[in-house]
Amino acid sequence: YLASSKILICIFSLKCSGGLELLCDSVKIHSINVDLPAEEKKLTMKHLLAWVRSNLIKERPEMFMKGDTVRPGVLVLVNDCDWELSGQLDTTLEDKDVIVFISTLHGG
Amino acid sequence: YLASSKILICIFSLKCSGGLELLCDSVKIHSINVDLPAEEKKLTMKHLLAWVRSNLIKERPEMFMKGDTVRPGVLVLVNDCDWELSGQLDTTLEDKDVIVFISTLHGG
Amino acid sequence: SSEFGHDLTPDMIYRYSRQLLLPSFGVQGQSNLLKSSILVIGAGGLGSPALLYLAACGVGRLGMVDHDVVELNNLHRQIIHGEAYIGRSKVESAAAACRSINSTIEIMEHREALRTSNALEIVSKYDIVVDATDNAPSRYMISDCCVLLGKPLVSGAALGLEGQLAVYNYNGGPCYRCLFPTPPPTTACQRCSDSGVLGVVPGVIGCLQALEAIKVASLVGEPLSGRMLLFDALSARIRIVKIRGRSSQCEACGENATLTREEFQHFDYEKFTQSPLSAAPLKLKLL
Amino acid sequence: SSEFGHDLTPDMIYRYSRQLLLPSFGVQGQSNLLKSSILVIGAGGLGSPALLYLAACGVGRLGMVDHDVVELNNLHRQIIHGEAYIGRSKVESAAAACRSINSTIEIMEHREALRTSNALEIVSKYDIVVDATDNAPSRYMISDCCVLLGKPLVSGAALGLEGQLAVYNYNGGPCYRCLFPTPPPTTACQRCSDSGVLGVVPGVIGCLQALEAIKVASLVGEPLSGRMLLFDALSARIRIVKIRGRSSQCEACGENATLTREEFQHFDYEKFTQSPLSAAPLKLKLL
Ligand SMILES: [Zn+2]
Ligand SMILES: [Zn+2]
Repeated sequence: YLASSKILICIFSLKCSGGLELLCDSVKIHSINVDLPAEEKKLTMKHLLAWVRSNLIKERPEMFMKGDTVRPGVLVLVNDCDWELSGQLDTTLEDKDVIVFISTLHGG
Repeated sequence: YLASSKILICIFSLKCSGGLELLCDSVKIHSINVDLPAEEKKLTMKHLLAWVRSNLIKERPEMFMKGDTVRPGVLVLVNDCDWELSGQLDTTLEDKDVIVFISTLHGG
Repeated sequence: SSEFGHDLTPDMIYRYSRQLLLPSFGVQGQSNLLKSSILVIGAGGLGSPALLYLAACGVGRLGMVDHDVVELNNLHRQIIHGEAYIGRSKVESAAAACRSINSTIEIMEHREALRTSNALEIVSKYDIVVDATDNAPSRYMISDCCVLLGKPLVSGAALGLEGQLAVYNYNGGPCYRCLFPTPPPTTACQRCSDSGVLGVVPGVIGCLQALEAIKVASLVGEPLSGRMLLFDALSARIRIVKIRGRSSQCEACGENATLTREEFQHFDYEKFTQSPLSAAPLKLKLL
Repeated sequence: SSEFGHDLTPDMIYRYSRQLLLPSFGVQGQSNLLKSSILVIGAGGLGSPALLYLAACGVGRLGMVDHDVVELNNLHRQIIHGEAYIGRSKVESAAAACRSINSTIEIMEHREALRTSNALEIVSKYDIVVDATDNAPSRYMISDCCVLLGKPLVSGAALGLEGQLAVYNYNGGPCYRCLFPTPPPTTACQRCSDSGVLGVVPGVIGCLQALEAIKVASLVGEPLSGRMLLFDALSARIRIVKIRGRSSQCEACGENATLTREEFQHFDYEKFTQSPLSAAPLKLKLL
């Protein structure tokens, strides 16, 4: 099985909220390599979020996460589809999958 | 080698110009199966255009083609890239490639 | 003139001729539009282009709600208002602009804030609602109101250099609460008056809101229901993504939803979202 | 007020405060915008929102060219014009609307058709050109003129329920002729006056043209150069695709290009495209 997966991450509308500075310079797609926990066969969204939390978030994790999932008001898209349609935290990921995090906007 | 390739075709802005009625009800992506000439190893844009001309165009082919290529004012995109960047008629196609034909608009 | 299969007068035929010529819109689309009524909530950055295009294209009855007055620092993006209206009601200003473009449609002015006490009465007068507000409690309140009254909701948002657009509560699709059952923490919420916005960004989203409202009203095309448009102005990137369907657990529209008109009128949306319905004063320190 | 590192007056700071607050735009972006000049060619469906947003956001000098007069059948999409201006110059009407929104910028009126005889002189007065015209010969003429003068060109088009957008001749990118060296056959060309257009479609594209012009003028973000945006209103789909770079064979901008100002002034764009610069009368048979 894969020891590491190349995942593409794209952050929309979360830039100004802080906490994701590494990814925050633009909404361009960032390519990251995520190491798989040794005992696991597949990379899931649960692993990816844990990985993002420990590797990318420098401060104020509450702007992005709550418990082991994303905070209210953040939508997660796996290959342009709402993760509610693919099993949320249990969604399994493959090489080159594109994950988008969007924070809902209220401005007008 | 493949005897037939599944190609996705999308037509933008050519609908009202006639000649492509089969594809013209909307810009949704249409899936077609293109048979490969028996002596060839790969499907190219040249084959695809010839196939479109004989299988899809019912009337006024001059609205879409000129000689063995597209008429002036039509852009061809292979997987969202201008075919000038991939070799025009010599571009080789693979299963699930998305081909977009766009006619330039002048209105305003 | 029923012998021609339509109710358009010669003046209307001339005014809307370019839309009538369109095979996929045509006389039927225009007739549907002229019989429809649309309410735009908020006459600001999103509401400006939405109202202008809805008035111009021939929506039969166009309503607008806003309690605000025009300020100089609105004008960089709220193109429906001119300098001459500074200090006057945004609805008065927007209505005058819409009438000057199209005097043949009915324009309804609601110069008041939309609140739980008046929302049901105002919204019930229209077929379609356009949410062009700028804060979280309004968005939940408007969505709940549309669910209670069965009205499709065209929801847009813009902040900074980004925008979002979706059609809710349409044809069995999700409502705003299906997507966002829990309000975000207040620290994650920003509005234009706090954080800034490039003027043309709500312009793009407001035009797209008008388009979606026109499609729903005229019964032409596929509205953006079950999908969401994400716009990034800086890099000129647009994504249209698939979102979840109606949630059976949704407290507003789900199978066991208990939301009633009575409850709605007493629900405290500001407390629910921990965020005020009206904007805080601006803190800008350049001088 | 150079001690603050900018030339903005307190009135400007208040008017543009929401743009100044934006970290990625800010004082520098606004200063660049205020020092820039933009010419919009065509005050019709695309030009209406483009002009309103460019005036509102604070472009220092905003020019407009059009020889046409306002007609009732323009008003469904040309939201800068009101009924009171029917029969009067589009430029006069558009300039009045822009001034009413922002009296602090310079507005230049060119009440004439853009032709090879006046294009070089008019275009040379501006930093950036927005092509908001509606016909093929104008598009080739404007592109060639921009190549000769080294001006970036923000080109938009809309017809029916579709729109297109690209930035040409910018930063080493392609010009319009690199993409379309040969004009299409005349049977394949249509314009709004012949084929119809849903009013809000040029609205969306015109807003996006304003946005791209603002990005080029303020030196903020990535303009849509070497890319093209394709918009389908009916299905709410948008594609942004990669197009070819500058062509070494291009007759206008290529390595061996021979285009000179002298030749340009005598080039017959109507003959080249076999298409007239002004619109044919409308044939609409609903009655
Ligand atoms: Zn719901
Ligand atoms: Zn060129």
